[in-house]
Amino acid sequence: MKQYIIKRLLISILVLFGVSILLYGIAHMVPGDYVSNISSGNQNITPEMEQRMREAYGLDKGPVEGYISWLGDAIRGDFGTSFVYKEPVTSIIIKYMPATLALAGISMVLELLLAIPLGILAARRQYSFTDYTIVAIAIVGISLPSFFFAAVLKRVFAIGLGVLPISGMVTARANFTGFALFADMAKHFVLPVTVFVLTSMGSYLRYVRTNMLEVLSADYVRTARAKGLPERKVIAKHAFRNTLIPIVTLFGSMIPALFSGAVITESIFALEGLGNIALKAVYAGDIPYLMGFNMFIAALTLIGTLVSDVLYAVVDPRVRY
Amino acid sequence: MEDLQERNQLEQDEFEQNQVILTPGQLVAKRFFRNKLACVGLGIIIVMILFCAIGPFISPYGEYEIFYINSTTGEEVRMKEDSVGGSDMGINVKAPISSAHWLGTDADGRDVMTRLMYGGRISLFVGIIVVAIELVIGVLMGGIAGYYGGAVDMIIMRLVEIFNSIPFIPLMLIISSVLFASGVKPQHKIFWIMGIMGVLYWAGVARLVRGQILSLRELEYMQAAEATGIRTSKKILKHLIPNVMPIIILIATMDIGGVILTESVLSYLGVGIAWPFASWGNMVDVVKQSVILKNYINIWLPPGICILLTVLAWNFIGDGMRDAFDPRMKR
Amino acid sequence: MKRMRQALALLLSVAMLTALTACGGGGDQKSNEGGNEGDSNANTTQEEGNETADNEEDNSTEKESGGTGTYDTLVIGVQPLDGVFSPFFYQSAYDDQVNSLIFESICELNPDGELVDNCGHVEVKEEKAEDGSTKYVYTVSIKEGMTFSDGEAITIDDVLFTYYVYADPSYDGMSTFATLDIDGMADYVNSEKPLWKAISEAGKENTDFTNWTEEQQTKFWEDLDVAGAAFAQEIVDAVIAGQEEGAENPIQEGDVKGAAASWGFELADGATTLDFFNAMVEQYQGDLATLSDTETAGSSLADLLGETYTQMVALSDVNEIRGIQKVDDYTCTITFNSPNISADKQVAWTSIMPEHYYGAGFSKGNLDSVKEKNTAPLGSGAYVFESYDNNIVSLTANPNYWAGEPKIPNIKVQTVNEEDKVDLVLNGEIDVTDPSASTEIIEQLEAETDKASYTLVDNPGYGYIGINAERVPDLNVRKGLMHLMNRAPAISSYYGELGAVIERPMTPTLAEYPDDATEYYGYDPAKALEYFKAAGYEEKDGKLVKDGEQLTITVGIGDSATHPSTPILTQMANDMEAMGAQLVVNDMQFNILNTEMTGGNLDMWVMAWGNATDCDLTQIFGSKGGSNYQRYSDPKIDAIQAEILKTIDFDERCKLVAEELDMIMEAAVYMPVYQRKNMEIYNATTMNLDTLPEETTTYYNYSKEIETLEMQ
Amino acid sequence: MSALANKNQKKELKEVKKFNLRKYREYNKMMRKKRVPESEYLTKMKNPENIIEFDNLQSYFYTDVGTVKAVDGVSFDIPRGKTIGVVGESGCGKSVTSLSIMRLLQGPQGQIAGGEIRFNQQSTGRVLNLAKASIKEMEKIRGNEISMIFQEPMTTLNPVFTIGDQLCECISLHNPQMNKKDVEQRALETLKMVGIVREGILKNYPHELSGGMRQRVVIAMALACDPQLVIADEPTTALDVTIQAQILDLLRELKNKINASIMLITHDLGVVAEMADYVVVMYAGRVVEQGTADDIFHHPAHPYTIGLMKSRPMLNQKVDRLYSIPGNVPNPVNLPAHCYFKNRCESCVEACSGAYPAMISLSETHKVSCHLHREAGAAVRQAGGAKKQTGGKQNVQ
Repeated sequence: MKQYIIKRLLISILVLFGVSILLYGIAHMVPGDYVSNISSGNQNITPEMEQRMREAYGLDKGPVEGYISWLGDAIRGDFGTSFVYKEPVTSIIIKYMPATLALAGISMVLELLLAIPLGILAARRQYSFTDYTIVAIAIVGISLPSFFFAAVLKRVFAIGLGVLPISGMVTARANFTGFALFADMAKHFVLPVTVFVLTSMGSYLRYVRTNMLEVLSADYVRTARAKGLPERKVIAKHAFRNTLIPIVTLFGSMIPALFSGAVITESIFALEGLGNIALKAVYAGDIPYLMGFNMFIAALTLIGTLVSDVLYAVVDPRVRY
Repeated sequence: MEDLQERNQLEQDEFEQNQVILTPGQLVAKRFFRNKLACVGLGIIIVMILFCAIGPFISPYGEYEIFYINSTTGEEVRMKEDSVGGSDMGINVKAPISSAHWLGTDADGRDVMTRLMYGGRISLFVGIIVVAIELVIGVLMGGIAGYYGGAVDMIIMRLVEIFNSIPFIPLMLIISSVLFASGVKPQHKIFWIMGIMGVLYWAGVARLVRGQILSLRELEYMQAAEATGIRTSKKILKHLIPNVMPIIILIATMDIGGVILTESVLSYLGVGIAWPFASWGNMVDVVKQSVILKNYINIWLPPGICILLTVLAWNFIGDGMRDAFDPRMKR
Repeated sequence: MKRMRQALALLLSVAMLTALTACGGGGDQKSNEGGNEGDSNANTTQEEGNETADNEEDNSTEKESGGTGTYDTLVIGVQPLDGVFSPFFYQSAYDDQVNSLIFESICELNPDGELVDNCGHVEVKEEKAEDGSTKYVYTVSIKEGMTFSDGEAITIDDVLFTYYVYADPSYDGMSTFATLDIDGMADYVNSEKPLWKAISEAGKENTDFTNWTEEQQTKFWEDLDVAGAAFAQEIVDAVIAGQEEGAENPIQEGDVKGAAASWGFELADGATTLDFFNAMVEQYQGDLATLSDTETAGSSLADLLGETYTQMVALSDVNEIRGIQKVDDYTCTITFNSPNISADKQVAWTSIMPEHYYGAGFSKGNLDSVKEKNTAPLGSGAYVFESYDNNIVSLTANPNYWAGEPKIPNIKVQTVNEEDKVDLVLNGEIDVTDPSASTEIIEQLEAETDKASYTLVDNPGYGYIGINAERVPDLNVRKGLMHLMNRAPAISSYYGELGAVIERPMTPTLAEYPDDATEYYGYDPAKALEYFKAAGYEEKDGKLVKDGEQLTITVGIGDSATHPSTPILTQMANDMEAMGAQLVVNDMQFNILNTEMTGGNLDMWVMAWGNATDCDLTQIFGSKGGSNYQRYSDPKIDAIQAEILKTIDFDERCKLVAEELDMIMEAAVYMPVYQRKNMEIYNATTMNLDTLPEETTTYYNYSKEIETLEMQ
Repeated sequence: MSALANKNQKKELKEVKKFNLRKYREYNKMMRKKRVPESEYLTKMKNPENIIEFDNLQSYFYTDVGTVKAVDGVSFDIPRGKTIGVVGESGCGKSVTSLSIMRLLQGPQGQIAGGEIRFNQQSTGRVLNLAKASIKEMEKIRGNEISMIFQEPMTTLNPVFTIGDQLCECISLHNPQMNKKDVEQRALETLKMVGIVREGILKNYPHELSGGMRQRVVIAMALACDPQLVIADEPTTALDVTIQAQILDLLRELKNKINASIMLITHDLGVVAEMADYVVVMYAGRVVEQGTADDIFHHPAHPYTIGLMKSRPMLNQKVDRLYSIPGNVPNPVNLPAHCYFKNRCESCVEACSGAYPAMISLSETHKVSCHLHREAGAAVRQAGGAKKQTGGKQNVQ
């Protein structure tokens, strides 16, 4: 096991290396030069000043040279200074991560908490009205773009009914502290999380349902019934543990999807998280931040995959590394 | 005794006639069409394709034709007419539903109905082409990895991991910036976007196909085929490909819907199908303007419904396909 | 393995619990909050509000929802902040909005856009210098007895420190202070140069060998010949490679004279590449840097010279700017070598930065320590920075503010989306914001006047369509294009009353704008076609061609889906297609449009200028202007611009400006499109609207009188 | 013509679907009913010596192409303490019969459509109709009084739980009074009984055991609670030949050790010959012949049984080719009105085209459902004046 994890970690580093080359290459091709961006609206900036700024931002280096110096710094944990925020990329990531992690984390847990029981329920009642209803809702959820949902939900619950805040993370007017602050933040997260859950729960739910259907027709479930186990226990113990096996493999693939989704959701609800900032960074040509952000997610994804592989071994005794 | 045999034969024939023997393809088709939802899905797609393919020929307007309105007489003037330079001309923006504009006009004064038809062409086309590209690359790479194994497999799988680790939307944003700068003409941009999406999506397909081939290789009949020493090409053509087909068709139907959604998200972020061309995605992204969301339901709801129905339909078809191939098959 | 499983289970349950409490909490909060906001005067909801407040054990909430009904916090909605709260280095206008609350400038603009005293004063005097030239001495003084928000006294040293940061060679912010013609400024800023520039500028006859040796100098001039020849060779190669297949008189390999001729230089027969280079040096009067930048066919001269010459040399150790002198603790003088109509704004419309806070660790050429304070600003403005997190900048009233402590105790600056601004005010979540105005928003606000009120002011900028004169060199073609822009319907339907078509490329908010200007190029496709034909284009097989090439124009536009000029391009594309020409419209992200425009890759582009404060147009239309993206230069325009800058008399200046603008219009490189209005909306339920400034203009809004603003 | 046929077919399919939906709904309703009054399923044994009496059992599968009558009117008895072998080709309804006892048909498609399965519950002295009993009641019976050995040892054990988990679960479920240690003790004892004595076996996962070992575990699970009836559904089919022998030995041994009836389902006549006291031959969902082992093996009466006997390889006989019964089992959806075996039968008579033949007693114990034996049956009836026959209902004894 230990050996396996070490081996996987080494491979992950190799993969990260590949990711970084790919990303840097693409990021370097971005034409939206930061300096010309910030200077173009200002009538008084002279070409000399622009040139000086370009040197200051290191934009005058070629791609290979730039990559090598970036890599050298990155290995030491220095991902450079964001052009826009004028702060080290690592500290920006640390600063804005909580919002994104909270959003993505809560959404992920809720998605699983809803998708698993509903998927199981639908499978148990295959071809029943309940089954059709659950599956229909799930599929409608994954058949509309997230921004569409967000706009409509915002219109109905925030603007129309006024029961939820329109955007932001806390109520600015109130100086909440302690639990009140927590509750206030939770309230601001209701809509973004709902959008997340609605738009991605469907695929997991279908996955759970299909797996459950398969497990329910398995011989060992019949055996469990033949032992006289109550149906509830058959499902909760024997069937569920086996559906869990494919579900944990989803874990790794959920992470990049969540962070990609965060880009949209955060920008719609004006949540200051990594995704929203990344969007701004693209528009502004903030290469250091983009590199840092994408590398961060790539690393997270690889860790997620590793965790799901380890979990795979946890839930399935047949798997040994 | 002979009599009996004859009779037996007769009855046997009758029996066989009753019991229609179906080829696997027919069986799949039969199972597919038995699924009501899948049929509805197929129906929706056909209607959508007809609407988008034929509609533009029927519509009297152009895809990006704007309509002027004479502010004193209230008379609508088309873009091609000479009087558009007049001093009392305004643009007929956000016009309500009327007999001239069945779904009104949008914020730039263009006919929503006509754009819906042209937009559908793009959206459906994008979905199909992207999936075709990802399938070609994915099946090829996955097939090579699964079939040859060893170092080739190792390298391809690492590539797959690299592509899987990159968050799609930020990357797509960066890439489309690059596209602009490299002087791609706006009317060609759509092809580039399709190509890039296809290239970015291949990794998932490759992994599935590889998995499928690996498990196929373990199966008895494959080993039997190997034991008889048939040629590699024949082995791939006759044994592997037909068995990978179901999963390929499944991915195809499931992903088309996803790609249509992704295109709309890209349009929303301003990097999708470029003006003046319409796509359902860039038509629906006006929902971000709360004024339009609130007051002009005729502008955003139709493309929204089109996306919903189309993606839903592809999903139904995908589900139907899966059940038709093998009710137990997972994704 | 077992333990691992247990840990996993624990982890999962904790996660679920958190999520559930979060949701539960959210739900509870919902109902209370809804009631509170819906009707804050009803007794029942008040009680509910009280209960919430009690439960929350929070003072400020109690104050807010408790019986008095007063608000102690003003919430300002802005678009995403960069979080750079420093007048030195901010880049976004929204960051600056925060800065303006934290920092105080010496002078301010009044509602008419004129510079008036704030916490200081500036005046100008002409002086005759010893060498006979005229100097312009600005005297800047500040009020005595002011302190920063931390209680430290403000002296003129803080002002001087501010100047020195702006003038620092390593400064990379938005200010152009370092480019001002202040006595000694150039020596201070450009104290370092690459060796090759330094030697070449000193000239062959230089005898000052403090920074380099005599051998180095001789060697350089020798090396320069080699590098110069190589430089010229590159051009020759490029010309030969670039000529068209089957041209009538192809330039042969090695024909330097021919190549130079096509590059624009007349050489004698049998000239070498070195002769070519020398001809170029002559043309540029020895200014190698400019030569290299403008003429290069690939490598720069510095590249060809090699690394030895690119190292930097310090020319002198100038540590002070001669023209900036301290007079006493509250006064200083700034001496300009030439007149400049905006010099007073440059020296006095600037924030006073505390030297004791930002200056620690500052030395010439090193601004790192100043930048470190970007996220923790300290100034003398009406409000004091508390924190910036969760998207919100928290500010509290500055008790030491020189004009008296502000009446509103707290200000929060929250980042919001453009699309949500109006709804946020109507919902009561924010109090002040600046949505981009549209007729629908006005309608919406007019319907709910009890909830919000608004002001409209002219935007100090304008939208335009520019044409690159290098890519479209034929004046007739440009004029033809100008006649295809049907601006009025587009602008009237997009902005209604909130915008207007303008006729000259300058913002009408400036006093110098010629109000009587009339339409220069009306929409007229027939006339356009005439111009195209005059330019030599002919109709052939339904195509408008010249020399076998179809008339094709590439235009760039940003975010076309919501751009007011989009219909203009649509109509233009349609008309050009009808004529047999082609308009290729590129819809781009703003940053890319920018790059493409500045890089000269577009024939035409749609853009806007903002924040103009004076009528100096040299940067845009001057031949050496940094923003001369249309790449059109005309000595006559340069001359008149120079004239304008020196003309202090207003009426005279107006005349000159009108003349200049007509010249620009005649060149057909800039089509002004619209001048729009900026909108500000205020929450009528929380704010005391009577305390808003009486007059709100482009240059003057509530933030100028923030200290007297009151809540309800 | 074909279009019309097509249309008709479609209409038919639609009706099938509608019908199925109604059946599913009925089933779901029944499954969701928490309490079923005892009166609905209490009944009386015909013969108290029997442990199970099938009475006209009908188990149907409602599929999209039509109703599959997997078991259609099966009647036979299982006497206490005896071993009864059920033989027949695959798909003849043997397994469905056994699953019907346990009520383990895959619902809602598979349901018991009619008939009774009377179970003589020793512990309470009641007689239950298992076809109607409440799920609660069934859960008490399953694994406790009636247990089952399945044919695929590879898949019948849950791969993610240890042998101990799965075995103890069964024991503690039906013996709630036992503490954990006793349960484990009991589990080990049972394992020992099936011939597994191995250190740490309880901590092993199924995939760590060989096929034979796994089947022993499955048997142990079936025996753990001292059942009165053990249903062995082709217990050796999926195993290697040598392992098969071992398991058969084990079963034979156990048969003597435990005081339980065994219902042995197999298509292997050799196994039946060695183990069974009584044999039931099934064909296409119906019992075609039943009797003592001796009756069936030495005096087979039904042409199908005869065919089966002939197709058996014999050690001491030399044949050129093994006999095989010609033709196929009829389509289970559209069963003909006449004898199902008619198409394959070599000794058809006129009457075969008529109604499905009734059960005919050839002797006290031997019964057959074939028109060929109508007279013989009548003779017995006259001679014995034995029990009355109604429909296809028959008793073994």
